Amino acid sequence: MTRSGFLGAVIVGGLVLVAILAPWLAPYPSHAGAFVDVDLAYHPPNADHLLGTDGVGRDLLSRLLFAYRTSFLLACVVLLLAVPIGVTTGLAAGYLGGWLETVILRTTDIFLAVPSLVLAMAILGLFDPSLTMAMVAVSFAWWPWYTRLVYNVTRSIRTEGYVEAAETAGAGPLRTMFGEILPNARGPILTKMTLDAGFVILMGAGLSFLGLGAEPPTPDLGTMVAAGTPLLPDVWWPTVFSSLGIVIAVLGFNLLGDGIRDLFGADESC
Amino acid sequence: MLNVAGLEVVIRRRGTTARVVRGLDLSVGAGQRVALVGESGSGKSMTARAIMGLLPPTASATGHVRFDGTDLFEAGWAGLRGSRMTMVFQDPMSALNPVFRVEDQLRAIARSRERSRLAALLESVAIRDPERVLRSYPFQLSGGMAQRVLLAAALVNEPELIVADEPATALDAEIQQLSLELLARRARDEGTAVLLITHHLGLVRAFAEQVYVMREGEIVERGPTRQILRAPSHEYTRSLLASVPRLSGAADG
Amino acid sequence: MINRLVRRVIGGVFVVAGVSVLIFVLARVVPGDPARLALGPAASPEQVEALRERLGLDEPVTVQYARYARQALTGDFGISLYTGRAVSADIRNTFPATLELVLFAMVFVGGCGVLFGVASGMRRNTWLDHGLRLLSVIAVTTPTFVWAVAFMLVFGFWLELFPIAGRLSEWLLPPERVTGLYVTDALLAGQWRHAADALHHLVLPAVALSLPALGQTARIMRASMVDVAARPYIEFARAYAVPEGRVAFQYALRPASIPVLTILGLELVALMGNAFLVEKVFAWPGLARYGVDTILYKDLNGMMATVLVMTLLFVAVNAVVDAVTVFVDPRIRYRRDS
Amino acid sequence: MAELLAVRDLGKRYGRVVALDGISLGIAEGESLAVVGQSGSGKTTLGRLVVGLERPTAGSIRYRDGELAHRSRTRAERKAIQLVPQDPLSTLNPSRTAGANVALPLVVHGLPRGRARLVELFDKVDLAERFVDRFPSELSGGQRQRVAIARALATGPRLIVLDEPTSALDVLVQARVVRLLERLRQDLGIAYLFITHDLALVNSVANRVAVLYRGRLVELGPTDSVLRKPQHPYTRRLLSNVAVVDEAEERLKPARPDDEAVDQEFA
Repeated sequence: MTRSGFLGAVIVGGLVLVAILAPWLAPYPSHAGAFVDVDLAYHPPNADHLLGTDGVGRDLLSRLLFAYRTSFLLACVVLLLAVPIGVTTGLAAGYLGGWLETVILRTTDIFLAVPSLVLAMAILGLFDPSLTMAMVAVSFAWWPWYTRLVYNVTRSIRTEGYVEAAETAGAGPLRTMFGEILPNARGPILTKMTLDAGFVILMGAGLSFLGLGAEPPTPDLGTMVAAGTPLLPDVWWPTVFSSLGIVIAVLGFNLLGDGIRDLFGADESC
Repeated sequence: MLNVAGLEVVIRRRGTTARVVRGLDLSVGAGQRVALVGESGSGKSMTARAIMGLLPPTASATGHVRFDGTDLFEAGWAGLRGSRMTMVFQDPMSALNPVFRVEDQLRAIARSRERSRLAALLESVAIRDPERVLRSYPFQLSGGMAQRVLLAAALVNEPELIVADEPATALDAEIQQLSLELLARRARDEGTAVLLITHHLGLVRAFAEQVYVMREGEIVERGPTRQILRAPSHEYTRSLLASVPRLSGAADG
Repeated sequence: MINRLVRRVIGGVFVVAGVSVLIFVLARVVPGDPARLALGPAASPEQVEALRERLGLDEPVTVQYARYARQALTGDFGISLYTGRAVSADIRNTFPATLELVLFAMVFVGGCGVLFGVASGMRRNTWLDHGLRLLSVIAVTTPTFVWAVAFMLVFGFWLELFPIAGRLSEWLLPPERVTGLYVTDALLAGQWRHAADALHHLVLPAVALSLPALGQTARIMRASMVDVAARPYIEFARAYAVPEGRVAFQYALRPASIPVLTILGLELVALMGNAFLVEKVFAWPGLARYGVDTILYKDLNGMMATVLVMTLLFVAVNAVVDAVTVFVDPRIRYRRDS
Repeated sequence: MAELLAVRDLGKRYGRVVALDGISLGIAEGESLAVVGQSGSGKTTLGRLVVGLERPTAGSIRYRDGELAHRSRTRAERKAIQLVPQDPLSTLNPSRTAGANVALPLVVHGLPRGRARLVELFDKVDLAERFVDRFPSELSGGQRQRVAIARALATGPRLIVLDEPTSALDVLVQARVVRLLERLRQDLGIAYLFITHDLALVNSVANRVAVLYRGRLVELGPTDSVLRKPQHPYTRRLLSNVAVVDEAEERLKPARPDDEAVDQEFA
């Protein structure tokens, strides 16, 4: 793997560990919840609170560590929902063709014409915003990307000799799609999933920045940026550190994704 | 015209180096038709590239390639490549830029840019409606037409040496033969030296006066074509010849 | 050629219609009772009933959609619960601001993105390439709202180089409306100071908005240049001593730009999504900020209209991109419809 | 000779393009029939119709007593007609081992698919047991084509469609694959439909030759007589273009047509 891909793997691996071990790593685990101590409000970074404290006196470092749990949970659930749907519809459209292909592709056209962020916002606006709802909303906007990706890969693989040999040998459509074609699409899919884990975190942060994500007091990166912004530039630490928290995570997934792409020799299209 | 002496080409890939051409000697005189024949991986294409100064960045060459007495590894190819020495590429469809018209592509490489000259040139490579072909984009041409355009590109500056790297291998036998006939005519009429790189012994017989048989980077046998095809002295040449499918005789080869 | 045009127009109409159905279903069907949703739990049953009647919610959904579509075609999107005005009037007031922002950002994306990508691809594995790639990856992975906030802090508060809110300084009156784009209108009216001021306001939000798409464009442009550089036709050009500059800027750039063009439409969509964040941060009085507010206020009419107008913009820009692609890639121009 | 497969008035159109037009030919048990033509002659389409990858738009395909043209094939029919695809690079699924590739038809048809059976199939194509666990990327072009042949043999077919199985291989490897195919045909009594563009090859691989030109059958006969006394001008032209290596062959070739005729073909 390339050097930057390796760096990405280290970042992602480290952050996943941080998220899992947050209750033990955080200096003030209770600050991840609805803790309030007004005397501690807006302390700049110091020896007790390495990244400072927020408006109700909670330790920012502790909240940042716990916020990664929220972000990774969102990324995992969205991918677990969106990828199977996208893969199935993409395979079906690309391999079976006919009216099914038309219906599936035209549907994705419609979804892709609306910014995913706006689609997710619209759904969240209609229901009461919460982390669970955010997961559903983002997945709803996300699956067509996988449909498109898998569709394109399927179209380029379906006329390969081994696919036709499998058909001649008597393999049915399900076996051909999932047994012969899908394993050869795993490079692009895995690449996109890794990159997307970062972009889902990015979108989740955007949603909660607008107040449509995880409900307080759940620690969340976007919410923390939003809470800090009005106090800029004097109280800079909440915004700066939570922003950096987002950037590092997304960057990690991006570098790792590029590394995986190189590993599989896939192209830039995913 | 062309004299190659002690040519070595090494390719570095992930820390390992492979010697793909090992001490190769070869020469082509003016008006001569010479073939370099070998299986895939024998190093014949790398030889062609080394002669033309078109080796990939991972490869490097040592030895001597002399063109008209000038050592190209010292003097470089400036002023020679593309004008006095040219190359016919393997796959006509991928060698032509898909988004420019044939005319623009020929003009970009030709010293003389008169349209009437380009048209005459296309006619000389058996293109009957040169005006249409000049106006066309490569994807609007058949493989055979595109191959003729490549030939025209190789001839446009009236070179003294043409290196033809497996011309038209992907196309039908007919266009292959036509390409070679046009090149042979050029050698006969204009005294152009032609080096044909191929894996096909039949084409060697049809085209070349002299043949070099290459295997794993080395020349294993050389000599007049007729003699080598009739009485090969090297074991490898014999087995190659024995493997060629025949129109007549024993089926097992 | 004509066939392609017709197919594209039909495709565009289909997409707009599809989005309208999608968003209508989301807004009117999924939530159960949109009237209750809009008025909140504190409203009395009579108030809810009154609103239901006003919105025509008692009729079958298909009838509702037919009426909505008919009215939308005449430019009537109903009344905004958020502003209390006609949604169409709100859109007229806010859309030009967003259009100006998005167009300006797209200029950055197209210009700088392509330039950086080409520079990177041509000077592969030099410090320039490494530097530009690092910048691109940071541009892509940093949230737009973080860019917006950072720019505001650095260039607005600390360096005081740029204004941080609105489209025009308070002491200036907006130029007479022709296009609705302040810079253009001010130039048309010969108000140079107004134009400069509007441009001054535009820079920070437009650059913040453009960065993710810019980074993505640079990356794809680079990959495409690298891909094209390995093609036999580039080797062919070299073998025939075509000058290097001409090889790069003519032989390679044109085919290499085709993949960038094909994803430009999708980048525009992402960019419009990010406009929702940027306009919020810079208090930009545009359609995207209106969209955020209508969503937060559960104003269904406003929300649906916002999405539809943005889809129309997407379809229009895509048509332009398509025309450019056809110009660049003759294979599309002459391909027979099969 | 009992007729195994009979094709009558077979036609295939793609929209307005006619790929095959009224082809009639038969293949006997254990016979090898070569189908020759330039690109675009319809020879690959014919192979695809015979193995059932596509349905014809006209005519009939009879296998023994069953009419295959316009219905789904039965299990037995699927097992009986197999395919060896052209390109050695894509003939095997790159994400499965050679053994798993060969096992696929066994799995599909519920046949015994133990290690012993795989080793037996690999042995038939002269591949040692160790190749069972290799991935296609670790095999040479010739080895891949052998694996593809083993896969085609797995169901015990009566007819194998070989779509230019050697055109991407070097001549030494090609000669070995051709010898293998011939031996398998003798031993197992399988019939071949051998698609190729190389007339020189048919002498070593086929009893009879069918020449296709622009979707039509222009000549059909025993290999020897087609090569020695070609009847159709197109066959003569194909023959005249074969680049041969010795004088005896050269004498077999008819005179080349002039450039004018060549031009018409490629315009």
